[in-house]
Amino acid sequence: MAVTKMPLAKALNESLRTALETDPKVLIMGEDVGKLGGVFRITDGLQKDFGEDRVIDTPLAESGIVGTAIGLALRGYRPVVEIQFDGFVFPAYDQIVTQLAKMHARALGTVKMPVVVRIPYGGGIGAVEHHSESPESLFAHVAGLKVVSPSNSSDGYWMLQQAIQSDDPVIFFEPKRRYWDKGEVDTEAIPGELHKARVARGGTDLTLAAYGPMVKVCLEAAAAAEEEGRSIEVVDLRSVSPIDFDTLQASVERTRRLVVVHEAPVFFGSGAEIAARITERCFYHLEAPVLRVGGYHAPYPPARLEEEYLPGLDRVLDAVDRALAY
Amino acid sequence: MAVTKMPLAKALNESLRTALETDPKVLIMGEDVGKLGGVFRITDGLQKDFGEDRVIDTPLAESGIVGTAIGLALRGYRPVVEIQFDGFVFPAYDQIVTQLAKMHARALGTVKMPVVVRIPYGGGIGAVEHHSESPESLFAHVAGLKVVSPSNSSDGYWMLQQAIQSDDPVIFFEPKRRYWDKGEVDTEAIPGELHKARVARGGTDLTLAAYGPMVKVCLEAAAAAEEEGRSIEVVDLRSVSPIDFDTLQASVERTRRLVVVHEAPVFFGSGAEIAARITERCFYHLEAPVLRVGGYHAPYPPARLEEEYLPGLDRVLDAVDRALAY
Amino acid sequence: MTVEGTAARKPRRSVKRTSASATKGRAGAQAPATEPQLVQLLTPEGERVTHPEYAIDLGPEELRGLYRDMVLTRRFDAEATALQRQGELGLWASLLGQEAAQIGSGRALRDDDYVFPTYREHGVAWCRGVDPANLLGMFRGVNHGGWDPNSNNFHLYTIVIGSQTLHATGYAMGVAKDGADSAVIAYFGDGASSQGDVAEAFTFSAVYNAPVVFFCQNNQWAISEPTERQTRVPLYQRAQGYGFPGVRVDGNDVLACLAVTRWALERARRGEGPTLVEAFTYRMGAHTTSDDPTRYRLDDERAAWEAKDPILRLRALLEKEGHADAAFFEELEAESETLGKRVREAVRTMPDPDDMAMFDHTYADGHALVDEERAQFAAYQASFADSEGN
Amino acid sequence: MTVEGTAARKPRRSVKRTSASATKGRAGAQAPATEPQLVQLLTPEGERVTHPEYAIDLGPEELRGLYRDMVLTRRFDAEATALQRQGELGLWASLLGQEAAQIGSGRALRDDDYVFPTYREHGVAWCRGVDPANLLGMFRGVNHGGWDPNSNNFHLYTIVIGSQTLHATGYAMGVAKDGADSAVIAYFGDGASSQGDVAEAFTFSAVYNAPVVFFCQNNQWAISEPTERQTRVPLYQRAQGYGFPGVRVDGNDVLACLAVTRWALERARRGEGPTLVEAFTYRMGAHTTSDDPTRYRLDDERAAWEAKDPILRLRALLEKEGHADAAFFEELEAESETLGKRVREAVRTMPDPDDMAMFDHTYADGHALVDEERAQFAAYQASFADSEGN
Ligand SMILES: Cc1ncc(C[n+]2csc(CCOP(=O)(O)OP(=O)(O)O)c2C)c(N)n1
Ligand SMILES: Cc1ncc(C[n+]2csc(CCOP(=O)(O)OP(=O)(O)O)c2C)c(N)n1
Ligand SMILES: [Mg+2]
Ligand SMILES: [Mg+2]
Repeated sequence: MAVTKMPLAKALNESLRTALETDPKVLIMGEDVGKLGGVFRITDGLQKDFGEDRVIDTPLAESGIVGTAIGLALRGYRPVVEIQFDGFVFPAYDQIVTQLAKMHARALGTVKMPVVVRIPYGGGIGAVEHHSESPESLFAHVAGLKVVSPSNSSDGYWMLQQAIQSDDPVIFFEPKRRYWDKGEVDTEAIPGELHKARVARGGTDLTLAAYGPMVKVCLEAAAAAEEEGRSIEVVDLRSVSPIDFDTLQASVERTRRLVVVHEAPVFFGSGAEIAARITERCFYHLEAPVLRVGGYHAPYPPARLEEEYLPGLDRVLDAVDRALAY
Repeated sequence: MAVTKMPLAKALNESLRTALETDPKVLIMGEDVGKLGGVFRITDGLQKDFGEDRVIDTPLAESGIVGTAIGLALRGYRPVVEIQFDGFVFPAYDQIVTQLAKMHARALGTVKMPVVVRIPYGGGIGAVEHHSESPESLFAHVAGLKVVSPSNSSDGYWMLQQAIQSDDPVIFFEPKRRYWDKGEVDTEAIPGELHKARVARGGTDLTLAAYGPMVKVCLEAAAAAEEEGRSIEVVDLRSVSPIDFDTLQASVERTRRLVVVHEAPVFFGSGAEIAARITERCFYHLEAPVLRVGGYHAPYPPARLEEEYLPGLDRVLDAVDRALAY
Repeated sequence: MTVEGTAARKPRRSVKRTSASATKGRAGAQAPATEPQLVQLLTPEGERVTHPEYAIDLGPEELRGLYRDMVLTRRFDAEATALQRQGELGLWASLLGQEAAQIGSGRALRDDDYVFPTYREHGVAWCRGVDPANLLGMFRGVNHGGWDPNSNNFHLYTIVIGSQTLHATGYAMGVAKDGADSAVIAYFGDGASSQGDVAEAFTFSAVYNAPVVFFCQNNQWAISEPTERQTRVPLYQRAQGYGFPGVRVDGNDVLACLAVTRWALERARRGEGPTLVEAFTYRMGAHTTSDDPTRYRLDDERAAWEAKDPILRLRALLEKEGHADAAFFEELEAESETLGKRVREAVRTMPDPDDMAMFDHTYADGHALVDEERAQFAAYQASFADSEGN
Repeated sequence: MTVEGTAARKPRRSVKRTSASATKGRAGAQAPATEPQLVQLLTPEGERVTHPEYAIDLGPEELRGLYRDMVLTRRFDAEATALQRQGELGLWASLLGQEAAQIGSGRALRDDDYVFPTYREHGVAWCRGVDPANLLGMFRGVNHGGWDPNSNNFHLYTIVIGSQTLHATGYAMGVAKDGADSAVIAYFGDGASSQGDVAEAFTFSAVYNAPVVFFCQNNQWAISEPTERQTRVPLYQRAQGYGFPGVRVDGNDVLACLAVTRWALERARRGEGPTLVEAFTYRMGAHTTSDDPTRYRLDDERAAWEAKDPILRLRALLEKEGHADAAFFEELEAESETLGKRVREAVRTMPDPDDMAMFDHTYADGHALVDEERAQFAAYQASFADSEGN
């Protein structure tokens, strides 16, 4: 049976397994991805079944991991790299920005860079410093990269399949605090496009746009607002580069109000790009400025403050109220 | 005599000289900053006059440069680090983002990080790959950093003084194609605040906001528009983190139209943040959406295409026309 | 005197080609001729042995002091592990098994020396006089470190692997510039040896002849990865290619760790530049309380290392030589209890930070956006108080 | 046979402490006992000498071939420098003086081997059969490289220092996975040796036993910085601490470079893993045409190296042994002229890229934003045509 209910973590694991089975060029690389199965067990059992040649424990050096993945891609492989936590991608940032993102263009299209960089990201799990960050803006600004983030098990399975099949480098942000949330996965369904947004809930009064971990919060906010007689539409963007502005525009033209929600700091966050572009596209439709709910301009705080720091139901509803007050 | 006309490059050199003279804790570090005086000669003559102990040629390793500068700052020094070109800051990105930006907060304020990272940035000089980029967004999004960029000799002199005196890390973006533009520097004037914007030209019909290399382009555009009977205000933002939204808001409330211009790619660029926030602040004042003129979502192109890639007079005026057409 | 730590482990090689003489090249290759020599001054059985290069002469009181440090450190560590299980801490990174490496090196330091730790140097912190309770703040989630590094010359714990080796090098460059004769010590792990930052620290320290000691605790594991995933020759040899000496010391021998670190610090003080010390030891516990080592390593490996326990061997010496009597051990037991209690209480009464604290200390000189966000957040919080008031 | 390249130069040390025996530690330090041995097979005077480890047996035709490669490479390089002066190129990075290192190593390669160059490997490109004119595109500013790396197994020039050593290592890991017996060679400079990426490449290649040769052209300078700013021991020794052999070769001796690189490539093919070759040579010209070396180095240093010219010494051998007659040299002169002319013409007729080209190849599978921006730009361009049309 192709439809199963499983947590996001398991869906990602199944997706990697499928990729390893289907394409002998697919490799998994990273710290502790072998016997341990990764600190979140996303690669659990894969080394046992596919061998150390295809599921590769690497030295503790992120630049080395991405740099050698680039070399493997040049040789015809399709490496799927795991970065252990969001805050540890920065040693690899140079290889990602100056090499991975630019190689295809530098070669005038003669070589391809089918490398996926998987990054468990975001907060809400009570972790220590560097383990709860949302750095997606720092990748979306960089031409040559694609940036996506699933919000549920089905998207986890399919978007990872599509990212691995893509001939472009994809930064794949996994909402770590949703790893244990269950959802249905149909491994035989024909998936939608990787970079297309999805209206997760229909509504007429205001649009909430989010991706990854914040989709759930927005759905909860919409449900809570309904009790107060407000009809909120929720758009799961799924992709941060490119952003599916067409779907979002269509929604905002109907609802005339938009609130963007993400965990990353608001300043220079994806909400800024969305606000700027939707305002340009929907200037005569908007009844209120696009409002943004996100992290503050501070390092991600210690665990005992993260509930205050993270956009939650109340802060989203507060923004909804403010937008509707215009 | 305190007022002299000098190119931006010389103003920066004089500013470093003053800092070395005034404060024995100030150090200059970087590749080729010694005998060569840096590839742009910004540190010309400083090693000769202040010795190898204070003007330090470093090994060719940017992470090492910033990482040791952090250590020197912890010991009480005030290192001014030179990154040779914009595209070579990425090996240091991890140290900048995870250490330099966060150390003060991590230590609950008990240590300070008076480190200046000077980066010659932007295009227009016909250079090869990695020598013409504008990565300021990638720093402005990061809490703990301050980001500034002077547009002229006087600001070059004074803003660098202030950046060195700041107890916070400052990423100091120098518009390399303006190095040779001359302007007056009054080394005895009392400077304005480091993070305050300046109205570079008054106007009533529309505001152009820019910083660094694009201020000159905007001033030229304003002059050209004047001939067509349009009164354009130009705001030199000077600081990208924080951004002086108060000055900008006051301008836009008067002109009711805003175009933001920068060399960096538009997508997730500083124009996005400015558009989002000014739209929120001036929602009922704006007659047109905030428009953005900047780089395209592509790696900075080879030199023979940069004129098309870079925002120039025509593209700025085109945006002005479009904004005024609303 | 040679310890073959990982010899029994199966080599992990994803490349299937014939792996012939790895380091034996031809002319110019200069492959190391001998097996690594482990500096040891105290055998696992508690016998004092001598080493031609590294001598140490400690009286009974000093030996008891080292023993006390190790026992109390282990006790503190056990207490923290327990507190994590009880939900008082979010995470704990245990130093179990590494007490000798940390106390030996930590006690070699002078007050004016400066320490750059990883996240596991609780024993070194102890030697520096850092209040153990202070170390728990970040693991409880109330701060990211938060002690003043300058009050004990003990820098904040650094989590991004390898970064601190560059900070230590820069700090040491500053010490040299000041003309001071202090030294700096940077701790890092076997896994960290692969990070580019550590290599750059080696380069900078060698080029500037910085007074820094690189102290690598090779505890055989980087989470689930054995040292063979990081290097195929002993780590202490890394130094040589950068132009400074490297030494491998028995990391479970507190006397050897003290002697070798002292020697390395003295070199630094004399202006002879950096040294790499590899303390060959073992992580007896899990990587952190979140880790499950049964997935990747065998129990008998641990058992073999238990026989080399750093505390037991010093106790054996103390007893054999009559340096400590039953009263000493009893008193220490009582002191351990008191420490445990104090730590438990300190943790349980540790106040949560104020909500507004997240807007503090991002900048020293202020930032307009932070001010704006702080004010907005305060107003938002106040709006609840208002509605609650209604 | 030892060349003391930098011995005469004043040491640059910003630290004023007594810099005592840097590498001579005590036990465990394993400091190198001997001065670096430079592998040499052809003296600056053109004498063939033997080396106990590295032999080479080349016939007259092969020797003439190497000579021809070096002469034509130098000619191409001179032409490019001239073209930069004439404003046809924006920049040029000359290989003057490094011909032997590049031709020697380049001719050691098999067709199925793969090369990862820096931005200065014009001689290696020549050996791979890359059209010299192709190399000029990026220096003229019409592209960022733009040749198909796979058509000659010659990767694009890499400007970010050190990055390509990791690509080479990854590629070599792939070669091993494929079970192929090809080898990979990564070029880098003395300055690059300080980058963390290069150290990580050493670690990865050693751990995975990857068939890669690291070929370091130590041309004594990284722009204005002498090698002492990067290391205080000879660079070839770096390899040892990572567990693979390092060799220093006379980089101005094409025979020695060929012999040593061949040996290293053979090791790789046999599955014996990586090797570091340090070619000890000299950058005779400026760093690039933008550089002014008079600011930081003395003329007599250059003069000393002129006596070691790689081309002259092979010519001396050819003449002495009667391997080449006047006709050969005349023909080569003519061939040089033709090459120069061809390169000049190719550059002058090189078309500028179409404006719209900047929207191509950012992605292989397309990107909605790029499509939008391309369309907007086209409309914007068209608006001028319209107004011109009016
Ligand atoms: C740059 C970076 N990458 C990954 C991690 C996740 N991580 C934390 S500890 C660790 C293993 C460290 O091993 P080692 O250096 O041997 O130190 P040990 O934990 O054994 O003391 C890893 C991979 C990290 N903290 N920083
Ligand atoms: C990461 C990085 N930092 C700085 C530069 C600027 N830069 C270009 S070449 C060079 C010196 C390189 O020296 P070396 O590695 O010895 O090679 P050589 O030029 O001598 O062939 C520098 C600093 C760069 N290209 N990349
Ligand atoms: Mg370890
Ligand atoms: Mg060089």
